[in-house]
Formats: sequence, C-alpha cells, structure tokens
Amino acid sequence: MEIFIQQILNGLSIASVITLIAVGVTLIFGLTGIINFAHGEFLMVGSIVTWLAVSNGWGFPLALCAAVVVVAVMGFALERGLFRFTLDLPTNGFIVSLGLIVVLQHIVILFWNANQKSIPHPLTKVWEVGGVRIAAVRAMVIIVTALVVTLTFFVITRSRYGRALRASVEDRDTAALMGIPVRRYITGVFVFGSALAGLGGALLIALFPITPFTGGTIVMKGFAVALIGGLGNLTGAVAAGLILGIVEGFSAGYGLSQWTDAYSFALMILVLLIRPQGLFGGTSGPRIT
Amino acid sequence: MLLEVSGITTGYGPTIVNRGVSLTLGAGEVATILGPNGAGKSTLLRTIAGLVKPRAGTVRFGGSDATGQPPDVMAKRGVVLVPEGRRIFGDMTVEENLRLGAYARRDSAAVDADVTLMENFFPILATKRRDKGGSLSGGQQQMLAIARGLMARPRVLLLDEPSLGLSPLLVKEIQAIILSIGERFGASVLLVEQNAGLALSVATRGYLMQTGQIVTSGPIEELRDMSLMRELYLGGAAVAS
Amino acid sequence: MGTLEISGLRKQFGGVVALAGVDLTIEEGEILGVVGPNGSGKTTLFNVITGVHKPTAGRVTWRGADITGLAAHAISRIGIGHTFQQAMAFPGLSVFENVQIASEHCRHARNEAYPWPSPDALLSFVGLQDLRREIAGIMPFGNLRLLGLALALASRPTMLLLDEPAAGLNDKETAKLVDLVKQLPGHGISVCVIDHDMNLMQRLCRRLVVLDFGSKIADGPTAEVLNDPKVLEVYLGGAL
Amino acid sequence: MKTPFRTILPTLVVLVLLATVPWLSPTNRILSLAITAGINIVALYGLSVLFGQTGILSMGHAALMGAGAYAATILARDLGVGFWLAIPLSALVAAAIATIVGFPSLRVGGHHFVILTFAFGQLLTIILTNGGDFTGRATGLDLQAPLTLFGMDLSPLPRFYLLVLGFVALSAVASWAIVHSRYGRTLRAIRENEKLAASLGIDVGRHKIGAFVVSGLFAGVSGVLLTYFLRHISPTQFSSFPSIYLALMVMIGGARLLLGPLAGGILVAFLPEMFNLDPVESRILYGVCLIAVILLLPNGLIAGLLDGWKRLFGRRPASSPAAASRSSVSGG
Amino acid sequence: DDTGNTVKIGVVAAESGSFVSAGHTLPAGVSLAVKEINDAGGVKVGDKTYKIELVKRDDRTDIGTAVAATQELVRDVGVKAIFGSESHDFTLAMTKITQPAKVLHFAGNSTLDTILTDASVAPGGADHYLFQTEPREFQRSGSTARGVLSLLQPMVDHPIKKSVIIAGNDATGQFLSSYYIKALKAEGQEVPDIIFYPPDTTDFSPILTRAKSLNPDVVHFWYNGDSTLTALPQAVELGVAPSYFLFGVDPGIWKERSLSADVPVAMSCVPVCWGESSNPKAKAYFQSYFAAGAPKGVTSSVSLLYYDYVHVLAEAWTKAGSFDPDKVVDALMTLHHKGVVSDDLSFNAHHQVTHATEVCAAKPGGDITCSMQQPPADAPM
Ligand SMILES: Nc1ncnc2c1ncn2[C@@H]1O[C@H](COP(=O)(O)OP(=O)(O)OP(=O)(O)O)[C@@H](O)[C@H]1O
Ligand SMILES: Nc1ncnc2c1ncn2[C@@H]1O[C@H](COP(=O)(O)OP(=O)(O)OP(=O)(O)O)[C@@H](O)[C@H]1O
Ligand SMILES: CC(C)C[C@H](N)C(=O)O
Ligand SMILES: [Mg+2]
Ligand SMILES: [Mg+2]
Repeated sequence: MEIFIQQILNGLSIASVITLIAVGVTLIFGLTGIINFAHGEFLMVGSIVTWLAVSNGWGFPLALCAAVVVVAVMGFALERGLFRFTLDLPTNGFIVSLGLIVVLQHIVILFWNANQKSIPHPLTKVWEVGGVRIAAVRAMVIIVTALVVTLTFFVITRSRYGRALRASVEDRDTAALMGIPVRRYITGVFVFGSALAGLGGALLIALFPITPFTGGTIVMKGFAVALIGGLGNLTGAVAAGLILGIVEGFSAGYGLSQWTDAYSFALMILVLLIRPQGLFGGTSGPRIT
Repeated sequence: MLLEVSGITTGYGPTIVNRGVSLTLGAGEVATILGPNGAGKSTLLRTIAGLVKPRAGTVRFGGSDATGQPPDVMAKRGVVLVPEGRRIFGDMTVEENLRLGAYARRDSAAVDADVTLMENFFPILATKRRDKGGSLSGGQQQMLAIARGLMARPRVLLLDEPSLGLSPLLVKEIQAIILSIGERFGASVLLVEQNAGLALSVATRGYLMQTGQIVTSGPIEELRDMSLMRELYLGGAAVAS
Repeated sequence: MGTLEISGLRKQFGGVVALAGVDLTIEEGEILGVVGPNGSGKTTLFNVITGVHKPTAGRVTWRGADITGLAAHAISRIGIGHTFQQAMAFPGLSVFENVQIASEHCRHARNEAYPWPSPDALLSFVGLQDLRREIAGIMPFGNLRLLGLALALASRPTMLLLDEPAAGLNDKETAKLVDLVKQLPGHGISVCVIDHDMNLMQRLCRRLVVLDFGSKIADGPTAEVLNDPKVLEVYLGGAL
Repeated sequence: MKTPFRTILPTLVVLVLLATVPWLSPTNRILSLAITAGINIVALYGLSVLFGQTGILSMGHAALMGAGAYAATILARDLGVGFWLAIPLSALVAAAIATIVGFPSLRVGGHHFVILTFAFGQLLTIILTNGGDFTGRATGLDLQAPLTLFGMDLSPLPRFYLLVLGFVALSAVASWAIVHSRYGRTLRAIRENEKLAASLGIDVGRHKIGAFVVSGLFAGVSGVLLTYFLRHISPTQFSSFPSIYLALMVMIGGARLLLGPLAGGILVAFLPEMFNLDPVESRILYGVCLIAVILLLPNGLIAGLLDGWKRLFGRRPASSPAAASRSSVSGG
Repeated sequence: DDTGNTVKIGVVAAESGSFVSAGHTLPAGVSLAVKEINDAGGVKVGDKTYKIELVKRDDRTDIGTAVAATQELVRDVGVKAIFGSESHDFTLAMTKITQPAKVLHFAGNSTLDTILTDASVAPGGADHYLFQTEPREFQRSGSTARGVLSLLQPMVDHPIKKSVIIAGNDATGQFLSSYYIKALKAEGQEVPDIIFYPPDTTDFSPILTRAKSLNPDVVHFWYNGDSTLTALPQAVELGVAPSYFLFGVDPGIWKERSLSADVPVAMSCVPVCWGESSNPKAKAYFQSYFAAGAPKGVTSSVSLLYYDYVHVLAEAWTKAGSFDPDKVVDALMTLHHKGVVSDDLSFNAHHQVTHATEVCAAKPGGDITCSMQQPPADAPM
C-alpha cells in the first residue's frame, strides 16, 4: 500500500515538472502561435545559469531568480531579433527554433563543456510518513509549480488580457483594429513563457543533474501536454500534466518499464484522435501550411 | 477637418492600388466612397486604419499627423475600422467579441452599458451572447462586426460594406443607425458601400473612386445624378431607395 | 415530381433549432429563390443538402434517390453544386488552375446541355478570361464571386445552389450576374438562390420561398410572396 | 504539355551536372556525404508532395524510412530477397505503415497532425527497440546481401553514388509528374481550401491519406538505399531527430519547387562542411546559418533565389503564395 | 625527410552532438598517446623512424557523418588505423568500410563480441583487421559482479542476497545487462527483476519505487553514466536499498562533484578508475590526461580504451617491421604490452583483450576503497 501511495506521489512530482514546461509551451504556442522547439534549451540555459550561480557561491533562491531573469531577457532578445519575423509563417519560426537548439546547446558546450552538471539539493530533508518518503525538494517543486500556475492563471485569464491574447492568435490584423497592441503582447507572452522556462530550469537542476541536451528530451512532453490539454488552456495543461505524470509513473512502476514512453505517446495519440481540440479545448493555434 | 487624407499612394508588393488619393471628413459627417470592384476602396480604409502602410501621402487625424501609425494606436486614438468580410473572432463568444471592440477603453462600467446598448440595437446578439462567433449566420456576424466597431466609441468609424448579407429589414435599421451615429456617439463615418441605395441615403458627401484614384467628389445630391456614376456604378439601373 | 425533394428537414445545433422541419421541392429547370431574415436557416438548408451538415431529422431525395447525409464530395459528384456565402476560391492558385481543378472531379456527364467544353470557355462565360493567370487570392471581391460561380459550374452540376451570390457586388455587377444566372436553366442547370437583394430576386426568380426561425412561412410566385403581410413584417420591414 | 516541362528542365540539368561528379575525382568524404544527402533527398521528394502540395507536414518521416530499411534488411535476412526486389516490397511496407498512421491522424488537421506523426514515429522506434531478435533490439540489424546490377558490384562509392543519383532523378521525375498531374492539382486544391475542394467533388480525406501513403513510398525506397549503404541499421537512426531534420530540409529548400528538396538536402548535408572550425564552433555557425537562411529566404532557398533573380533582372516576381493565402478573402 | 616519415592514424568520435560527453574522451586519449610517442622520437618501423600524424574527425553524433568520415580517413587520407567510435552502431557501420580496405580498426564496444567469430577474424574473414579493446562481456560482468559484492558486503551488516538491476534500454544497456544478470546469479544472487528505463529518463522515482518494493540488498545501475548519476540521488531519497552499485562511473567525478550517500555505493570504471585507483599507473595517466586539457566527465576513464592501444599499435608496427596490415595483425596477435590498464595487454583468438576490472566503493563517510578483480575464465551457464 505504501508503495502505491509512493507511486502516486512520484506521478505528482513528474507531473509538476511536466506541467511547468507545458505551461510555458501552451502559452507561447497557443497564444502567440510561435512553435518554439527550443523551449527545452531555454530550460537548459536556466539550469546552467543556476548551476553557475550556485557554483559561485550564490544561494539557491538567488540563483533561481538569476535564471528567471537571464532566460527572460534571452527570450526578449530572441523574440525581437528572430521570431517576430516569422509570425506570419509559423513553420519558419519552427525552423528558427531548430537552429536555436543547435546554437544554444553548443554555446553552452563551448564555454562549460558537455559534461553533466549538478548542484547540491537546496533542501535535503526527507520526510518519512508510514513508509512513504517525501523529499523536501520535490515538495518544493510541486508547491512552486502550483503557485506559478495559479498566478499565471490569474494574470492570463484576467478577462481583458486573456481575451486579447486569444483574439490576437486568431486574427492578428483584426485584433489590432480593436486597439490591441498585438506585437507587444506577443513579446510579453514570449518573455513570460521564457521566464517560466528559466524557472523550470532552476527547479530541474535542483532535482536532477542536467546536460546541455537535457532540454530536448523533455520539451516534447511539454508539447504533448499542451496539445492534450488544449492549446493556450492552463487548466488543460495542469490536468493533462497530471494525467501524463500519473500514466508515466504507473507504467514505469508497474508496467513494462521499457515501454514507458510508448504509453505516454499512445495516450497522446488517443486523446488527440478523440478530442482534437484537447481535453479542455483551446485556441486552434497557428495554421501550418 | 477631423480626418484629412492627402496624396495617399498604396500597394501590395509590386502592384500599386491607390494613387495620390485625398479626401476629408468633418466632425459628425457621413461621407461615402463609391466605386467598382477592385477600385481600392478597402485598401484606402485599411490604410487610414493603419493596417496598410502608405507609400506616399499623409493621414492627419484631429489636427495631428497619423501617417503610418499602427492600427492599435489608431484605434486608441479613435479611428476604428469595421473590416470587409466581418472578421469575427470565430472561436470566441459573441459577448467576448463585443468586449474586444471596447478593448482600448478603460471605463468598464460604460462598456457594460454599451454591451446592453448593442444588444438593443441587434437583439439577436443578446440571444446568442454565449455562442461562438463562428456559429452565427452570415448576417448575424455582420451585425456583430458593426456592433463590435461601435463598442469602441470611435471618433471616426470606417465602415467597409456594412450592409453585406443583411436582410432588407436590417439594412433599414443599419441606415437608421448610421444616421444616428453622429449624435449618439459623436462620431463621423466614412462608408464604403456597394448598396448604392444605402450609401446615397445616409451620406452627405461622396467620393467616386476608379482604379485607385478619386475621379469625382461632391455633395451627394450632385453625385447621384452624374452620368459617370450611373455608368460606373449603377449599371444604368434605377437607384432603389 | 421535382428534381430535389426535401421533407421534414430538421437541424439543431445544441439548443438552436436552425431548421424546424422544412418541406420543399425544387423543380427541374426553375430558378427558385430562398429568402428570410438573418439566421432563419437558409444557409443551414444548403449545408444540409450539400452534406456539410448531417440533418437531425428528415429526408433529401434527388431524382427519387435518397441522398440524406451523403458526404459533401459525393453530393457534388451526383450533380448538385453550390457556392459559399463567404466567397471562396483556392487563394494561392491561378484563376485558370482554380477552374481546371474544379472541372476534374465530376463523375457524371448526364447534362447534355452543358455548354462549356473547357475551363477557358467557362472563364469567358463569367467574364474572367483576361484574368486567367491572376492569383485568385488577391483578386478583388467581385471577381472572386464570379470565380466562385465558375468553380461551381465547372463541376458540371445539374442543380446549383447559390448562397448570396450578389453580396458585395454593386448594381452593375449584380446586373451582370443576373444575366449569367438567368442563362443557366437553358444549359440544363436548375438553380436555387439565396439573397437579400430583392431587386435581384425579383428579376431572377419566378418562385420564392421564405424561411423564418427555420420554418417555411411562404412559398409561391415571387410577386405574391413579396406582398404577403407576414413576409413584409418579418423580412422586408414594409413594402419595397 | 510544353510549359510544365520547362519546370523540370533545371532539375534535370542539375542532376546531369551532379552525375559528372565521380569524374571530377571528389574526395570519398564528399562522395559519401553526397550519398547520404541523396538518400535523404529521395525521401524529401515524397515529403515535398505531402507538405508542398497538400500542405500537411509530417514529423515522423524518418520512421517511414525506417520501415523501408528494416523491411529490406529482414527480407534479405529471412527470405534472401535482394536489393531490386526489396525496393518495391519495402516501399509497399512503408506505404502500408503510412496508411495505418494516416487513417486516424488525418482526421485531425494542422499542427495536431504534425505532433501525431511525431508520436507515431517515436512509437515505431520504441517498437523496434523492444522487438526482440526479429528487429535486433536496440543494436539493430546487419545487412549481408550484396548489391549488384547485371553482375556488377555497385558498392564502390562512385557507383553507389550514381545509383542513388538515379533514384533521386526517378523521385524528382515522379514528384514532378505528380505535381503536374490532375492528382497534384487535387492535392493543391485541398491545401488551399478543404471545404471548397469537398464541394467540388474531391474526397478530401481519401486524398490526404493518399498523399501520405505516396510520401511513404518515397520514404520506403530511401530506407532501402540507406540500409544498403550503411549495411547496419538501428532504431535511433529513425527516431525524432532525423525526422525533424527531414522536415527542416524540405522547408529550407522549399517544398513547392522541384529544386527545393535537392537544395535542402544538399545544403543541410554540406553546410557543416564549409566551416573549417573546431567541431563545436562549427555546430554553432551551422545553427546560425539555418536561422539566417530561413529568415532571409522565408519561402525556402530556391524560391528565394528565384525571387532575387527576378528582382535583379527585371521580370515581375511571382506574387508570393504566402502573402496570397493571408489575404482576407481566402477561405479554409 | 619529414613528409616521407609520417604515418597517419584516424579517430572518429562525437565531438559535438548529443554523444559528446562520452565521445570527446576518444580523441583526447588518442592524442595524448600520439604526443607521447612522437615526443619520444616516433615509431621505428624497419630501419626508419616515423612520426604519427593524428587525423581527428567529428561524427556530430550522426551516422551518415561517421561513415563519411571513415570513408575519408580510409580512402582520402589513407590512414593505417582507425580508432572509434564509442557508439556501437556507428562502429558496426564503420567496420563495413575499414575491413574491406584492410585498415586496422580499434573500438571499445563490447557488443563487437557478436561479430568477432572464428570465421570472421580469420585471414580473409570479414573482420580480420578489427580489434575489440574491451574485455568480453562475460569477463567484465563476472569480475564486476564479484568485485561489487565483495566490496559492499563488509560495509552492510546483513548478508547480501538479493540484487535488482536497473538498465538503460539502449544497445549498450540491453547487451551488457544480459551478461551481468548471469554473472550475479553465478555469484549466488537472487535477481528478482531487471528494470529497463527509456534512455532519456530523468525522473527515476517510479522505477526506483518499484525496485524498492522488491526489498533488494543492492540495486545495480547499469549504464549509462549520466543516467546513473541522475538516478542515484533519487534512490537515496527514496531509501530504495541498503547499498548501490553504479556501472561506468569514475570515483573521480564522485569526489569532483562532492556526491555522497547515506549507504555504501560501489562504482566500477571502464576499464580502470580515475580518481581513486589502486593502479598507480592510472593515477599518472589521468594526471597528464587532464593536464592536456580534457574535461572531467562521468566516464573520463573510457579514454583508456583507446590510449593504450595507440601504444600497442606502435609496438606492433615496430615488431612487424612494416605497415603491411596482415603482418601487423600477426604482430598484434602475439604482442604483450605493458599498458596503463594492465601490465599484460594482449588479444585473444577473437581479437579481444582480457584484463581485470577495477571496482571501488564509497562508504557513507566518503572513504573510497578500490580493488582489481580478475576476470573469470569461462562464461557462467
Ligand atoms: N493582400 C493583398 N495582396 C495583394 N494585392 C491585394 C491584396 N488585397 C487587395 N489587393 C489588390 O488591391 C486591389 C484593390 O483591392 P481593394 O480590396 O482595396 O478594392 P475594393 O475597392 O475594396 O474592391 P471591392 O469592392 O471588391 O471590395 C485589387 O486589385 C486587389 O487585387
Ligand atoms: N455551426 C453552428 N453551430 C451553432 N449554431 C449554428 C451553426 N450554424 C448556424 N447556426 C445557427 O443556426 C441559425 C441559422 O443559421 P443560418 O446560417 O442557416 O442562417 P441564414 O438564414 O443563412 O442567415 P443569413 O441570412 O444571415 O446568412 C442561426 O441562428 C445560427 O446562429
Ligand atoms: C562506455 C562504456 C561503459 C561502454 C563500453 N565501452 C561498451 O561498449 O561495452
Ligand atoms: Mg473592398
Ligand atoms: Mg446565410
């Protein structure tokens, strides 16, 4: 029984990391139409910044703030410098992001080599309740995720702003005619999504060691969750993150573990076939042609 | 003059659409631009609203220069375009569409009141308040587009074919609404219409546009009787009014 | 017996009853007009006939065969063409290519009176022959409407459903359209047309059907229908 | 017809020029990279039909290549089937898998399809990795079968190069024939406006699956070539990154023009070769170049160069399709 | 006379792309050996002395590039020998080029065991010029298992009986663990489960919880190094087992990153340990290895799968008195080399080396003890 409860907790913890990534993806992809495959690398940069800061003696909270700021600034620069020129052709934005993946990964390698990097756990406490072990870091990640998602939910869905964002992704010109500063909002969402990636990166390295290639493998899950939940839909991202986390946890824990990824992909395929708009409905995202 | 357009030249890529177009619009006035398909009427409205950057010429609004300002800035300053082809936000509800129209406004209480006002103008919008814009019939969408434009409480309303797809009954209502915009909203209207009957009955001044240029302009009564107008626009048929 | 017979046709979207049981017959060789207030179900009627929507109840038969709920492409292939309320074309392709594609997918050659052997013939008919190399997506609206008509005709229909073909056209262009549409029955094509332009309808249709809240409230010779007090009240808002 | 033939001419000229490469005593590295690029290009021609004509982007295409490669290897291992018979058979296997993937996926459009093909591709890799001795698990499979034509050994690099080039030519011609056929026009119609296409009697669903299956045929052939070139295949070669890179190549080159896949395949393969830098720095520059190419030539390399040419030498440039499809009057 | 007096060898390895953290060790190790040989004057072959020229090629973790690089080295550059790559399916594809061209090929992939057979290594056979610089897997697994159990047993206070293996589901993981499970059983261990994880896994908690439910005495993390170090802290958090074993993790990195655990942790190195070796030569080697600028990684010791064999090759050239590949193969087969990894490096009839494996164990306090374990002579049944 305690093993079962432990597995549920594990699922929750996986879910929180995935959700944090998915929230960034769902906002950027769903509300600006930018397909940023390099979101994982943004995350990785966040981790690297945290690692650098901690190695230089900064405390974790400060390092986390640094990661958020650095990645947000980077997001701002990249949106203004690159992505804004691809707004009308989302698939080109996608290629730009592929180029960025290569560039970011190897810039990090150039300066700090390709080896795995880790920081000491910022919280080392492990609570044991009736045979179930709860690590304080994991609890911290779950709590931070919950807080951030709630906050984001508040900001984004605050009716006026959220409405304007959804209108912008549906029809940019007409949204501008309504007086919506579309460009600025797109930048805003992109920067916010990037900041979330920075935060995610900081939390990630608090949990696991990372390499310059860590982001690439995680980001697909973010996209999967964003689509399963419905693009641009925060509730959807949270629910889908939970579902995927639990499915992943249980398939690794009880099923044929080498098929773990297969379960989550199968789940994603199933959901998208039955409910193409995602579980909770969302924007239709950019048109791909 | 509230709005002064002078010497505007526009185009898309290699094609020139408007050539040196000038026109003016006074406060509270309703003017109309008439012209055959492809003359460049919509492009001119889009230019004034900031969606198309002019290649030459200036737009002055309220006495200051507004050439090449982005559409959101123009909207905030009070120049609002109800675009051709409705451009309803199909994934959003009717009420959300309406409220988006008032996006640039900060007076939320007055916005609520205006939503009610629009629903009085077009009762169907009240019935469909929670329905997705995309599920509306063509004419219902047209009503929504006009109402959405009015929600901005514009100083200049640019209407691009507002009667498109509306039933005769509603065309009459639109006619009444346009006529009342001046006093109710204190706004001027620049109207592009294919329904000459409607255009000629609401406007006080008209411009006749052909292949991107203004060929004639003047008080509406004069325009109505011009032979060029008949030839270009009315196909010789009697004007229904 | 009519070519297209509709009986008890009903369509609901959630709680919205768009068609509340409509019976209607479109006869061979006629031009039938359908009018009604905005949102009265006219487009929905077309959509259900043409397979865009499946009806909630009711039947559609074509020359005696049940065609209720067939897919859109199948309907086109048996000879029922239509145009859209929002003018549509293949925006990135040339005018000629548009018509060429449209002419390639009919599976029937029953209409012996069909007079246009090639896409170019059709383009001349609608008057777009000079624009054949133009990219469709950047044509002005009026031409797009004409192209839409050409596309529908290219699929060799024996019946054509036109949804507001004159919307966005000025009187001169409308007159030209009337001229074109009037020729269609002579080429073996029956027509059913929706439009809010009573001028056009009067010139085009001998029979008019009026829908209101998804129900047929009038059906008869145009002049009579347009003087029906009920129609005057819900649709015209007074005499023309 | 005369006009469409003009459109294949430049490609044929380029291919003829490329056929002289073995006589210019290229290095074996170049030849080898060219072969890999050529193998990709065969698949890219299939993708260009799918993406360029039908407007559907697949990001699981390497998996279909993998289906072809594994089919050829297993056919050779278990049934002694040789290269020439493996080509049609493996193409059919890949097409069959494309059908299985396409049926459910194409019910949903746009980016959902992209993600679904991606997921299916991943799924296939996982199946290959866990497929026991039949698929050789993660280690993959060795291919022993010889490659001959009328008794001539085709495995030396220059000959293999010409063989691949032959297949590239075939796929270019096939793709050209499709584009200029009624079928190609039908696909374009679907890309431009599905609703209208259906109203004109086009069975949209069937044709979309058809296009996907056709692209699967190309991918299958390309997979056979790959396995005969490498002589060892493993699941990771057909996982997500190769798939993403195929999509990238077709977009960089431009999917709508016949030279596009050729340009994309060659550029992506040889771009990293141009920098004589330390490996890591050269990767960075490579990424930067990808970004620069797509920002400067948003419609792909070939379309961009053509536009530039026309602008320089006067003729009115073709209105860009991108601008057209954003115009307010379009439907779909 | 300089130009005539050089001989070229090549390395193909991932110097960029996702395999770089293991890949970069190859060129680093080989360069070091080449530099030592050249600084000592060069290789004497016949009556001439040659400098070795090293040609490095990046495979960008892409098989097409690896194959092109091999073609280039073999056909364009004309190298006499190739080292690499550490990715085993790349290596397999590369052998299809090196072997017909009679170019000596050294690779540290134990999976080569499946193709190195009596027939294939015989003169004229498909892999006559291919050499595996890693012991046969039953030997490495056997010595590793014995070493792990014997080091850990004194550190825990109850008999170690039950082992659970957690292995990466990639080629290396699948291949290696199939031998390791047999080796553990041969040591009398009960192995209730071997749990495979997808190669990209970062969150191991479900798998670890599953392992915990089996009440193991040791959990063995079986490649790859990065994943192993990702998993271990999570295992410690969850209290999965009273001891752990990490395959392919150098104690050097353990100290470098100041890792710790509240239970004993064994580590094995491929092939001998960096950081805390019982082998004095290894200490000296790693000093000069890092002094030459190589970054410190989880498996820096992998460089030794290549370093020693550059010296072996040079010795074989001298011994054969010629670069003729057939003569060099004959020389290699009879050679006994005093290397870093072992004082007696030699190839068996299947072109594979045999040497002891080093296993270390870290006590919860941080002390690390290491010992060499001789490989078993025969594979367990
Ligand atoms: N996005 C665009 N790209 C390129 N050309 C365009 C675009 N939009 C319009 N045009 C061209 O500009 C010209 C003028 O178009 P515009 O829509 O302004 O005319 P209009 O007078 O409003 O016609 P209508 O009465 O049909 O609405 C047309 O020839 C059209 O082809
Ligand atoms: N997809 C849909 N989902 C929900 N409601 C719909 C949908 N399509 C149409 N309706 C509703 O059905 C009713 C009939 O719509 P329809 O489009 O048939 O009207 P119409 O007679 O064509 O009007 P108009 O003259 O304005 O074009 C309207 O109230 C409309 O809102
Ligand atoms: C990197 C090592 C742990 C793997 C080893 N060289 C093998 O393939 O067996
Ligand atoms: Mg217009
Ligand atoms: Mg309608």
